[in-house]
This record gives sequence, structure tokens and C-alpha cells, in this order.
Amino acid sequence: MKLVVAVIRPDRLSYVLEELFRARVAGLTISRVQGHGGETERVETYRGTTVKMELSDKVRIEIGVSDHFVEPTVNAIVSGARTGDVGDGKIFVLPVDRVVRIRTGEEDRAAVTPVGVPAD
Amino acid sequence: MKLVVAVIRPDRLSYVLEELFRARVAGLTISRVQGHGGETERVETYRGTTVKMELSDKVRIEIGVSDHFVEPTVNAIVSGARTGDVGDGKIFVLPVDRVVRIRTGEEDRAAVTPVGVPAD
Amino acid sequence: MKLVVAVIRPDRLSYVLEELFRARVAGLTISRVQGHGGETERVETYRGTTVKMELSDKVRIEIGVSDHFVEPTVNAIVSGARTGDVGDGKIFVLPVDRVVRIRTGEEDRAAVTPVGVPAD
Amino acid sequence: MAPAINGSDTAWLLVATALVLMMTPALGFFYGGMVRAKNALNTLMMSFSALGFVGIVWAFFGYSIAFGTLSPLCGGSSYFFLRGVGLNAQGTIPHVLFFAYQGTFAIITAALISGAIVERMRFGPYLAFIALWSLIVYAPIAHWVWGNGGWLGALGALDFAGGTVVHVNAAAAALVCAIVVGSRKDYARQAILPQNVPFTLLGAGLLWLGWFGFNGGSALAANGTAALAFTNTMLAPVATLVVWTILDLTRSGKATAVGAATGIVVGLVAITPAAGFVSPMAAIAIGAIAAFPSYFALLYRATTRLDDSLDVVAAHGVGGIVGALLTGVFASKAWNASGGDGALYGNARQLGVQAIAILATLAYSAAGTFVIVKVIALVARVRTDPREEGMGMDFTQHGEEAYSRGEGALLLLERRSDT
Amino acid sequence: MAPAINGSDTAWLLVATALVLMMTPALGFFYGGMVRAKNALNTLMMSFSALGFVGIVWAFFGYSIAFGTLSPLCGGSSYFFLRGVGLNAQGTIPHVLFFAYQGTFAIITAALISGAIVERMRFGPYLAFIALWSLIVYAPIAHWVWGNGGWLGALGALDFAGGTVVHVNAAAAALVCAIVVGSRKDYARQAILPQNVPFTLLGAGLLWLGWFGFNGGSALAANGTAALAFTNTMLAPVATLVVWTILDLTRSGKATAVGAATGIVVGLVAITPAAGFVSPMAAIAIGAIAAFPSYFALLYRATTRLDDSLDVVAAHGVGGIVGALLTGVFASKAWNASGGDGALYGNARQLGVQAIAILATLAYSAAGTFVIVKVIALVARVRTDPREEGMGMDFTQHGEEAYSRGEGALLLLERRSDT
Amino acid sequence: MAPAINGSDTAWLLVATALVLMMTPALGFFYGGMVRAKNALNTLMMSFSALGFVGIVWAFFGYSIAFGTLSPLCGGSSYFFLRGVGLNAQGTIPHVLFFAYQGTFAIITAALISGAIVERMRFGPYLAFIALWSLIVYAPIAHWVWGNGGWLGALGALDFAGGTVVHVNAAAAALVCAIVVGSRKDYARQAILPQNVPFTLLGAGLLWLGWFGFNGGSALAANGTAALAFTNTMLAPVATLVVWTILDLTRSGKATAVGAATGIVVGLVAITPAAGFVSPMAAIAIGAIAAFPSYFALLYRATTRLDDSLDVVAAHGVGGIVGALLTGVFASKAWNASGGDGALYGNARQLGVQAIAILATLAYSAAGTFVIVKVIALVARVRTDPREEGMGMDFTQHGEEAYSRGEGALLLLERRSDT
Ligand SMILES: Nc1ncnc2c1ncn2[C@@H]1O[C@H](COP(=O)(O)OP(=O)(O)O)[C@@H](O)[C@H]1O
Ligand SMILES: Nc1ncnc2c1ncn2[C@@H]1O[C@H](COP(=O)(O)OP(=O)(O)O)[C@@H](O)[C@H]1O
Ligand SMILES: Nc1ncnc2c1ncn2[C@@H]1O[C@H](COP(=O)(O)OP(=O)(O)O)[C@@H](O)[C@H]1O
Repeated sequence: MKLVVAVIRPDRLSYVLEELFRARVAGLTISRVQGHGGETERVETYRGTTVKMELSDKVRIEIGVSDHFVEPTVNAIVSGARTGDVGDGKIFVLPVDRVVRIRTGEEDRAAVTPVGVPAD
Repeated sequence: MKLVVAVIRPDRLSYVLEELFRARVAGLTISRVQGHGGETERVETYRGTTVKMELSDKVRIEIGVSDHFVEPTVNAIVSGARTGDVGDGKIFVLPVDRVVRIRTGEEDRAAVTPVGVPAD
Repeated sequence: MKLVVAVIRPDRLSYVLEELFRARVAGLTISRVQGHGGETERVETYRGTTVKMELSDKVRIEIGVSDHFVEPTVNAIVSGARTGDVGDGKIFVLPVDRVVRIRTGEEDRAAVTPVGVPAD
Repeated sequence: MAPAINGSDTAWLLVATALVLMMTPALGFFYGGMVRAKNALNTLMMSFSALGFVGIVWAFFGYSIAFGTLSPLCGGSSYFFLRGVGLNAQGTIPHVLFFAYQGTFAIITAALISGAIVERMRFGPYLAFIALWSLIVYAPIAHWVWGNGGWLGALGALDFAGGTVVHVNAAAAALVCAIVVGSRKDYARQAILPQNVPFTLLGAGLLWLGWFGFNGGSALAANGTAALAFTNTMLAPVATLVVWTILDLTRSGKATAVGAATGIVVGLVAITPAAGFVSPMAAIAIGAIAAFPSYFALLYRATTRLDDSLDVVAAHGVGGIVGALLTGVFASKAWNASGGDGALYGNARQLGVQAIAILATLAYSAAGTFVIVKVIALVARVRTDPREEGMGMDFTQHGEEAYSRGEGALLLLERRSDT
Repeated sequence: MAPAINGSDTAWLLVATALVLMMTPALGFFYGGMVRAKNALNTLMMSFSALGFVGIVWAFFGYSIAFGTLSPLCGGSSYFFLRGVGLNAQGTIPHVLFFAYQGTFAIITAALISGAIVERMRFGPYLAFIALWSLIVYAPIAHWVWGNGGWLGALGALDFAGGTVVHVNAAAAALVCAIVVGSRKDYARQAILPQNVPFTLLGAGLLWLGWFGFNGGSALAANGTAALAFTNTMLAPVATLVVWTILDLTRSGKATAVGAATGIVVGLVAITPAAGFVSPMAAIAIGAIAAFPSYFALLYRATTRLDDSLDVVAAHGVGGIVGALLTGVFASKAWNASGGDGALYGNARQLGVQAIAILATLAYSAAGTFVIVKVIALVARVRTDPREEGMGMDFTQHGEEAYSRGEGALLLLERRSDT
Repeated sequence: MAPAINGSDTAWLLVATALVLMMTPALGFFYGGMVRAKNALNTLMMSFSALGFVGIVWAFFGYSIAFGTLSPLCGGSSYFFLRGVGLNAQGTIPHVLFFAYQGTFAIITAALISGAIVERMRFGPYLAFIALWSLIVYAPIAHWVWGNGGWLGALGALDFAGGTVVHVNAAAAALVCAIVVGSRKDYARQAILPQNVPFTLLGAGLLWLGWFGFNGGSALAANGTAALAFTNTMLAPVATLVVWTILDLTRSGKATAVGAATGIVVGLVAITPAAGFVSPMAAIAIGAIAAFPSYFALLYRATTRLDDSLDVVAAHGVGGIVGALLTGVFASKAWNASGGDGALYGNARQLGVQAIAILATLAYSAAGTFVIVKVIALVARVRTDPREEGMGMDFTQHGEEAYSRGEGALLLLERRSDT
């Protein structure tokens, strides 16, 4: 089992979701994050205070998949998230010892195959 | 050392916390996330725009534990979070190379045993 | 490749960022989280309802680095985040199988070296 | 009644009416800030929708029931559908304006009740309830006290701007609703915290602004009585706010913002029946005294099984009763000849009259409310099931979220194909 | 004109002017709640800046163009830079006050247009547009209908408070702007959801409050006509809100909050031209009828390529036209002798006159707007590029964020060194 | 003084008083939007609590000190506890209303100071400070300028609605407080960004609305002077807003929303002393001119060690001084016979008188404030320790959060067991 963690642009999320669903990835968790990388910095001014914004909004996607599913998942994310401009983000693939589905107690593979979810 | 990552329903959090404290797990980090899985989708309408909400609110819990603590931690989460309906969430157990307590620089086991915390 | 995950105090973030940039770490992702540990609990009252706040605001930093970069990264975080009071937070170092830069498809080391970023 | 329309009275009542109408949205924010984010819109809508559903039935029937001249108990149907409500003078202002002014009272009184059943009552039944309630409960009681030959008015009950008609009345209904609808599933199980306290403060600030029209306008003229009612509407909450803050500080060492907003409203409620009858110093006394019972009622309520979620009873009920009784104590003909003297000025009887008005209102309102809710319950499910309640009323009742980010929201296909 | 200044008329107009001025910030919140968080400030600023840039040109030129006496088509330059605008009586109120009151109308009319081009129009060109538009389009049309010897007024067109001058006018301009500026890059591609529906409700509530000054004040006196206009301004939205809610419930089973806010505004728009001319029951009819065309126009628009983002056309255009026409149906001399009779009272011709006023306004406003935008486009880029649009207008146009957390924001060095 | 109460004057003053009272909550939002979320409630409470703690001492003592007739320096105790403040005419309005109107000024003046010490001053000492300050500093200065035989008034100082009494006075106090209380621990170290700019815009919009009552009401009648003051209160901020926006655009290419809100307030401050004395075109000039010094004062302040956190000095101090001086330039008997002529009309002396009023206010206010804060510091710790400051004032002072989610909040056991 692997945990695929991706950081993408917020406005690419809906495209990435479509790609993932098309790739039959139906279970995932996202969160709103902020990232720093090669993006050009933004300057903001509030009255006399001028600040450099080191961070830009991103969305973090976390997907637990069984090993043979890593490749299609990564590809789906890349094709949905890529714009070609600096700031598209990263994907990290982490090893997972164990996965549990809370509702049933099922483990690993079984745990990440959602019930009756048409993959789109 | 392991990192236990759980995604649960927001309204189960307080129950999960109680279970964890009872299990003497006193250090954890949570964040608000949104998840997609087998839950029935929600449709919302704003004037002429109708949208399908693919994501529902969840809470993500992250707990660094020493290996022998994994089992009780997972059990505590499951018993606090389970409702039996689709959407209860998942638990991922990830391997950890190293843990550092910033305050003291202590590593690994020592790092995750909070100071004078009565486990509830 | 490793993924360094740190939980720190919000008001230490800017110091930690400075330290990280000084350490030539230029790519990272942060998110707002809440933590429970040894901090003294806070009590709040809303009309007749009195509640104990088990969680305090923290910031979670996630940094993908190549192995030889782990040490300087951890040190930078520690020196920026430490106050010496309970609640300074933790650092977790997780193994990573694979890193992908979405924009280019580059993998691993290449993927985490941002373009033309003067490390501060 | 004076025959002619007076320009300055009209000018003031135009403003007063606008201010009171604005109180209902303000109430929405006062309430909406104290619920959870997933129920914010539903709570706001419970106030906003009263503008529509109470407003319309008021125009068609309510005004006539309240201000017709049929009998001491009911105004009758003479004004149904605004028949005979024209530009002629009612007192010294145009009749249409008098009608509009009174309508804003009916609207907010019904909206007040919502505080007791937020986060769980289904929206359709709620709409039916407030519409029926304003006709069956509010309009008659308004007639009793303010209507032509209403029996409580005839009895000499003093209620300058609605301490009993509006606040005690709404609180009795709220109590019944809270009991019949039942507690929220999380009540006393999980912490239910206010999603946006600034909204609650905004609501309190705008309510205060509107209340100047509510009390000051009840003089129905721009005269000394209006000025008195106005000044008292400023001073009473000032005193309540101070006492409330001190109580907070002595209790927990912390002066809460929710408490400040609550204290302001309690002071406004308490002075409502007295505004045009008592001296400014008496207004300060009333405001200060009223802080205590409401403050402790509120603490006590939270330890009980009664999920009067936003404490309509403690704030409007207790506050309204205290205000109505103290009106019977502090009222003074020296300040308003057309008013009355209270116990303090040798007329202890007034206290009794006030008590009768309170009891009559409590009894009729509670009974009427009970019947209405039960009847509605026969035709529709009044409260949401736990699952819907868990998802939040905003989605289940209104198909919306208060603060959307748009993440993971996909446009429905048919929609996209159109373009 | 009456020679003398009347105290109560002045008192009422002072308040009415303040209320109408407040409508522009309120509009900012009504609009600002419906956009995405990254464009919240930009949308708010489109209203707030109108207070400055339209306000100043109104004082210098606009008032004279609208209320000067040169010709039936244009007021001319006699009042430029407020020459001759003093404390003398204009009607029964001081001339300066009449000027200020009319200025608040010019400001909000221009701000209304912004709803069609939010989230994409560059701010500089927007400022130039509203300033020019208020002079070239608004002021002349105001003159036609309300000005001394304006041709539409002379023709007998009835527009009590600006159904055509304000709403139809703004909607025509909005339509042209939406087309010329073009759609948002995400329009019909991604879900664009309201960032803060409570703000939209707040805006609607405050707009209603202000509208009492807008319609009630248009009587320019504290008299029966003001009371009538006021009452109708309360009743029409009440009816629209009820019908709108029922339409929502029948369509999706859910009464939306955004819908409630929209319904209130549509009702206010529809009654604007009729307020002082029709009976209260007619106001209810107008409000109820007006709900239908706007409701369905709004649904239809969303299925088209026209990104009139906040539906200025469906709400203000359709609502304004329906209201103006229904004024020609329901107007009754029995309620306002200085008004007129509508088709219902045997004067079918009035409907024709109303239609002419509508068409003239639509034509001139559309044409004028088109020319202005095109001219501005010659000297400056009118819309943002997709990248800026993606980052959000708040940062790209204003260098700010609506809700900052301060995370990862570093004070710039020079700044720090100073201390 | 005219003996009789005038209806229309009373109507207008009723409204004006309500509007000015509403300015204090509005100020809370103007300020509250600019602080960090963890201090939002504390900042709001600093305004709201002034309604209570300043309001009550004003009723008991302040009014008498300001409007009693003892001496040119102090009004004395004749009106203590509202003795003799009844329904009799004060000017042409009821005395109680005059008292209430003046009270709203005392309240907001004290609240203005809070902008200089937000995010760090402990709440208890703050309450003590504003109560004492309003008695020891505000009331006497109000007496000097507006009181019966006050020496500055006698000297011929022109301050229509409080440029010196309110704004210069509050700014002097703010400066002293900022210095004595000291900077926030993060000031000039970390970026401190506004948590909710829409709230700041909401506050600015509502402040403008209220300011019409503040300036327009200061005519104490619904007459030409009120209309003039009103119109100028509309035009000056219009001009300031335009100039401010242009300055922003020229400086950074971006017109900021915080800047727009600030510009509006600066324009309102600048016109306050002049409102009823100058022509509308002069009001535009004053508003436009006043933008410059405040704009640059604000930029400069941020580069210094002075943590006048919300720039009370730059906005109200500089703006108030500029306005007071320009009153001495533009005032014209032609527009207000009971006013005076300024330098522009051959009366250079007026400028000197204005300067004296400013200096006297600055000196007395600064000294008085210093003494009060130091005395309070003897009995209580005035500022929070760094740890509390880091946690945020909302929790440490009020035991609340502005926007709770309820996550990880456990009901306390005793609480749960009760049910
Ligand atoms: N080493 C890293 N660890 C964690 N997140 C990173 C790392 N590098 C980049 N990111 C995330 O990816 C986003 C885009 O990365 P960036 O380097 O700016 O663009 P690109 O990947 O196109 O070169 C950043 O905003 C940040 O959120
Ligand atoms: N493969 C996955 N990777 C990450 N998170 C997941 C995954 N599958 C489910 N989740 C999270 O768990 C939540 C519930 O999962 P779901 O499959 O809907 O219910 P159940 O686990 O009861 O079948 C989802 O909303 C999502 O947040
Ligand atoms: N075992 C853990 N797993 C995950 N996060 C933890 C763990 N222990 C502590 N944390 C995070 O670190 C923060 C500080 O930890 P705490 O133990 O309170 O202080 P210290 O590390 O100084 O002893 C907590 O608020 C929590 O967010």
C-alpha cells in the first residue's frame, strides 16, 4: 500500500478530480494548504505596512492506493494539474504499513475500495 | 516509530479524542480536510448554478506513536469514530524514520511522550 | 528522499521560514492545524456553556528533501521554532519512495530543487 | 384622535418604521452568529423569511385582527386585505404608515421565537408556524393591549412598546416550541460554539439602532414622549451592559462579548414596556435591575434539559416580565400624563394590572403556540432526523453553504453542456 | 415650487439622503458575498469607489446636466461646480439637500452596473467608466424623466423613484458591459460559488432599509405620498419574497438564502417606479407578479454564454421593466392626484408612454455604454489577463486579501530596518 | 434659547442621535477588521463597552460637567444624576434628547482612542480608563467649546461638530496611550495583517451613515444649516476618497480597500469642524486637501517605533487639525450667519483662534490622559504579558474566540452531568 500525497494549484483541483475519477480512484482526502517554491513572490500593502507573501494557496491531495494503482494515480494527477508554469506542485509517494477502514475494520486493499462508487 | 493518520467525521472528533486520551495517547495534531469516497453526493443550487459537491467535511488526525502503541491507538480511533454508515473514514499507518521534540531536541520515543499530561 | 513533517507554533513560522531559506530549503508546504499535547488547557465560556479547549493552533510544515538535506532541514526548523516552553512541537521524518514535479515530470532530487530560487 | 396629519410626526414615523423593519435582519445576525457554521444560513433565513410570510398575512388579515374594532378580544375582519386603510389620518400620521409600523412589530415578534428551535426545525413547517402564529397568537394579544377597546388596555395595563405583547409573548411561544420540537441531538453532549461572534455583535448594534424606532416611534409622534422613550432606550441598555460586564468579571474574571451583546438586548427588552412612562434615572434602574434575573436564568437554563438554544426565555421572557413589572413600579404621570403612576408613586394597583397582562399573555401564547405546532405536526414532520441535523440545516433545508470555497464542486453536466 | 423651506420635509429628506447613500456600501456587500473570496475586496471596492468617483463628477457636472433647465434633452451647464446651488428652497427643502439626495441616486446607479463585470474588469478602467457613464448616460436620462421640462416627463411617463432612470438604465449598461468585457475564464467551466452568503443577506437587509429613503424620499416631503411610497416599498418585496420562496420550494424543494436576498431586491426594484402612484394592494400584486419573470430570467441566463455574473439584467432590468409597465397598469389618481391613472383605471395610453420611456432608456443607455467602454478600451486594457484573473482581483488590483492570516508574510526589509 | 419644542427639529434630532449611537458599533467593525483574528473580539469590545461604561458616567456626571453653567472651564455639578434634565425645551428640542445626543459623542470619542492600544491593553484597566477619561478629559473640553460660556467658544473658536473636541482630543489621548502602554511585541517584527477587510469597509460605510447625524444633527434643527452640514458631510469624504485612491495608485499602482476606508474616515474627520460653516465647494476642497497630510503621516508612522496601531493620530489627529485650521480659512458668514468668516473672507484672526483651540485641546488632553493612565497603572497592570499577547486577547481577556469551529472543545464535566 502507498499513500500518494500531491500538492497542486487550487484552480486545477476540479480537473484533477475528473482525471482521478476517470482513473477509477474514488477515495481521497484534500486540504487547503499554502506553498512556497519557485513562484514569483507577491507584495501586499496595508496602510504603511508592506509585506512579501512567501506562500501561495495550494491544495493538498492524499490518496491511499494499493501498489499497482500508484502509476495511474500519479499520471492522473499530473495530467490534471500540469499547466507548465512554475508552481504546478509536487507529488510524493509514501510507503504505508497498514490501512484500516473504520466502518468495517477491513484492512489494506479492501479498505481503500469504496462501496458502490461508480468511478465517476 | 509510526505515524498514524486517520480521516474521520467531524462530529465524531470529540468521541475519538476521549477514546485516545483514555488509551493514554496524549499528543496529536488535527486538521480540517474534505474527503471523497462512497458518501452520497450533495447537490447545491445558487441562483442558476447547480453544483455537485464531491467532497464532504472530515477531520484528519495525525499521531506519532512508538510501534507497540500503534494497536491501541488504531483501536481507540476505530471505536470512537465508527458509526457504521458509509463515510466513517480511514486510518493509515506510516513508517517513521525519526521523531524530534523541538523543545528539547529529544528523539523518537522520548519525543512523543508529552510532559506531565494526565492521559485525560 | 525523505518527507520532513514539522508541527510548530504559528507565531514561530516566520522565524522558521527564515531559517529554512538560510539553509537553502526553498520548497515547502504549510497548513494550519490544531494540536494537543502538554500545553495547559484553555477554558472558554459562551453564555451558560463552559468548554475546555483541548487543542491549540499550530502550523504544520511539510518538506520533501533528499537524504543528505534532512539534517540541515531539521536543525533549521528546531532553531527557528524553539521557545523552550511546552508546546514547541514535533518533527517527523518519513521515508519517501518517489517524488514527482508536476510541471516537468522530473523525479526525486531534481523534483525538489526549485527553479531559480535564490534561497532567500 | 387628532384629525389632521402632522408633518414632523409623519417624518419620525417614516424613519421609525424603517428602523424597526431593519431589526429583523439584525436579529438574524444576532442569532446567526451564535449557531454553528453549518446552520448559519438557516438561522438567518428564519428571520428573513418572517419578513415575507408574516408580512403578507399581516397585510391580508393580521392588521385587521389587531387593530379592527370588533370586540375587546379581537379586532375582526373590517380591515381584511387593507380595506379602508388609506391616506387618511390615523392619529396624526397617514393610516397606511400606522399599518406599516405595526406590521414591523408583528414580523420581528414571530422571528424572535426562532431562537428556541434553531439548528433542528424543518423550514417548511417553520414558515407555516410563524404565519399562523402571527395571526392566531400575536394579532389578538396586540389587540388586547393596543387595539381599540382591547381589554388589557381598558384594564389600564401599561405596555409602551411591547414588553408583554412582543417579548413575553414570543418567549412563551419559544418555551413551548423548544419543548415540543425537542433538543438538538448534540445538546449537552457536544460543545456547540458560536460560529461568528462579530455577527452577533453586529446584530446587537443594529438591534439597538432599530429599537430607537421601536420604542421612540411608539409615541406615534415627534414629541417629548418620543424623546423620553428614546433617551430611556439609550440609558437602560447602557446600565444593563455595565452590570452584565461586572457580573461576567466577578463570575469568570472575563467580560465576554456574547455576554455584552446579550446584556444590551436584555436592557432593550426590559425598557420596552416602560420607555415612555418612566424617568431617565428610572430607566437606568430598570436596566441595571433587569440584568440579574436574566443573567442567572441564562446560566441556569444551560444546566437543564431545556434546549432553548439561544435563550429566548431568559432574555426576552425574563427580561420582558421584569420590565413589565418594573413599569408598574416606576411609571410616573409626572413624565407622561397619558401614562400612569406606578407603585413608587402610590399606585400599587398598577403592579397587579401589569401582572394580569403578563399572565394573560403567557397563558394564551403558550396554549395557542402548543395547538399550532401540534396541528402542523399532524400534516408534516416538524423536526429533521438526526442525519440531516448532523449534515447541517444549511445544506438539508436550503441546499447552500454559508461560506463556500468551491473546492470539489463540479458543475452539473446538463449545465455545462448548455454553453 | 413652494417658496418656503418646510422643517418636516427637510427632516425626512435629510434621513432619506443618508439612507440612500448607505445603499451603495450595502450593494457592495450584496454583491461581495456572491463572488469568490479572492475577488471579495474588488467587488466591494467597485461599489465604494463609486461614492468617490461618481460623487465628485456629480458635484462638478452631473447635477447640472440632470437638473439644469437648458433643454428637454439636457440640463446644461448652469449648475456646473454647484454654481447657484445654495440654501434657497428647492421645492420645500434646501437646494443643497436636493442636490445631495439626487447625487446618491447617481452613485448607486453606476455601482449597480458592476454586478455584470465582477471578478475580471481592471479597476482603473472601471473607475473611468463609472465616472464617464454617470455624466454621459445617467445624467441625461435623469433629466429626461425628472429634470425641468425633460421630454419623457413632459410626455407623462411615470417613474416615481427610478424604475427606468436607475434600474432599466443600469441593466442595459450591465448587459453591454458583460458582452464587451467578456466572460470570466472559469464561467461555465468551473463552479463559482458565493464566498459569504451572510454578507449577501446583510446587503439585502441594508438595501431594503435604504430603499425606504430611495422611494419614500422621492415624495420630497413628509406627507401622505411619502407614507404611501414607503408602505408600498415594504409590501412589494414582502410579496416577492413569498412568491420567490414558493418558486424555490417547488423547483428544488429548497428555499435558498441567495434566492431570498435576490427576491427582496427584485421586489424593491419592481415597486420603485410605482411606489407613490399605486395602492398598497397593487404594490403586493406588483411584487408578486414581478417575481416570475425575474426568477426564470435568472435561471435561463445561467444556461447561456452571457456572463452577467450577478444577474443585473435579470434582477434590475427585467424587474425594472415589469415594474415600469405595471405602473402603467396600476397607477391611480385616487391614491396620488399628482400622479396618473393606469390601464386598470381606463388610461391604457399610460402603458404606451411607459413603454416609450423604457425603450428610450434601453436604447440610449446601451448605445452610450458601448461607446464609453470602447473608447476606454482604446487607451487601456479593460480586462485582466487569465493569469491575473486566476490569482484573483484582490491581489492583482488592490494588493490586498480580504481575510489574511499573516502566515508566511514577511515584513519587507527596508521596513524592518526603519525601526 | 427658543422656548418651544419644535416637532421637525425633534424628529431630526431623534434620528441623528440614533445614528451617532450606531457609530460606536460601526467603529468597532472599522477597527476590528484591521486586527488579527485572535484579537477581533477584544477590539470590537473596546468600542461596545464604551457604550456602557462611558454612557453611564456621562449620565451620572459627564453631562453636567460639559453642559452645566458653573464656569468657563467646567460645567459643574448642577445636572449630576440628570437632576433638572427633563422634557423642557433645550433650544427647540426636549432637554432629555439634547442630553442623549451629546452622550453619543462622549461615547464614541472615548472609543476612538482604543485604536492606539488594540491587541495588548488589558480590558479591565481599559474600562477604567475610558470611564475616567470621558469625565476628566472629554467633558471639560466639550464644555470649553460648546458649553454655556465655555472659554474657547467665547473666544470665537469654530468647531461645528467636534473636530477638536472629538478628533484632535481623541488623537492626543491615543498618542499618549500608545507611548505609555508600549508597542505590541510583534510590532515591526512580524507582519500584522487585517483579519477581515470587509468588516473595515462595513464599519466605514456605517460610520459615514452615522456621521450625517453627527454633523447634520449638530445644527440641532432641521434647517438650512443642517442641510448644509449634511451635504458637506457627503462631499468632503467623496473628495478625500478620490484623492486617496489617486495617491494609492501613484504610489503602488494599486488602490487599496483599507486605504479607501481610511480615506473616507479622514474626509469625515476633516469636515467635522467645518460642516455647518463652509460652502459645499469648500467642503470638497477641505476633503481633498486633508487627504495629503494624513496619507503621508500614515506612511511615516509605520516606519517609526510608535505603535499607534490603527493610526488614530494620522487619521483623527492630523485630519482633525487640518480640518479645524481650514475651518478658519473657508468659514463664511454668507453660508452661516451664526458662524464666522475665515481667512479667505478677510478674517485671518479666525485662524489664530482655531490654532489656540487645537493647542489647548492637545495640551490638556495629552496631560490628562497621561495622568489617568499612570494612576491606573499604580493599581493594575495595564498591558498583557507577552505570553497572553501571543495567545491573543480574545481568549485571555474575554475567554472566547471570534470564529469557533468547536473542534476539540469538550463540554466541562459538571456541565455534562447536569443533564
Ligand atoms: N520540497 C518541497 N516539499 C514540499 N512541498 C513542496 C516542495 N517544493 C515545492 N512544494 C510545493 O509545490 C508548490 C510548487 O512548487 P514550485 O517549486 O514552486 O513549482 P514547480 O514544482 O513547478 O517548480 C509549492 O508552492 C509548494 O507548495
Ligand atoms: N483511498 C483513500 N485515500 C485517502 N482518503 C480516503 C480514501 N478513501 C476514503 N478516504 C477518506 O475517508 C472518507 C470516507 O471514506 P468512504 O469510502 O466514503 O467511507 P467508508 O470508509 O465508510 O467506505 C472519505 O471522505 C475520504 O476523506
Ligand atoms: N505524538 C504526537 N503526534 C502528532 N503530533 C504531536 C504529538 N505530540 C505532540 N504533537 C504536536 O506538537 C504540539 C506540541 O507538543 P507538546 O507535547 O504539547 O509540546 P512539547 O513537544 O514541547 O512537549 C502539539 O500541540 C501537537 O500539535
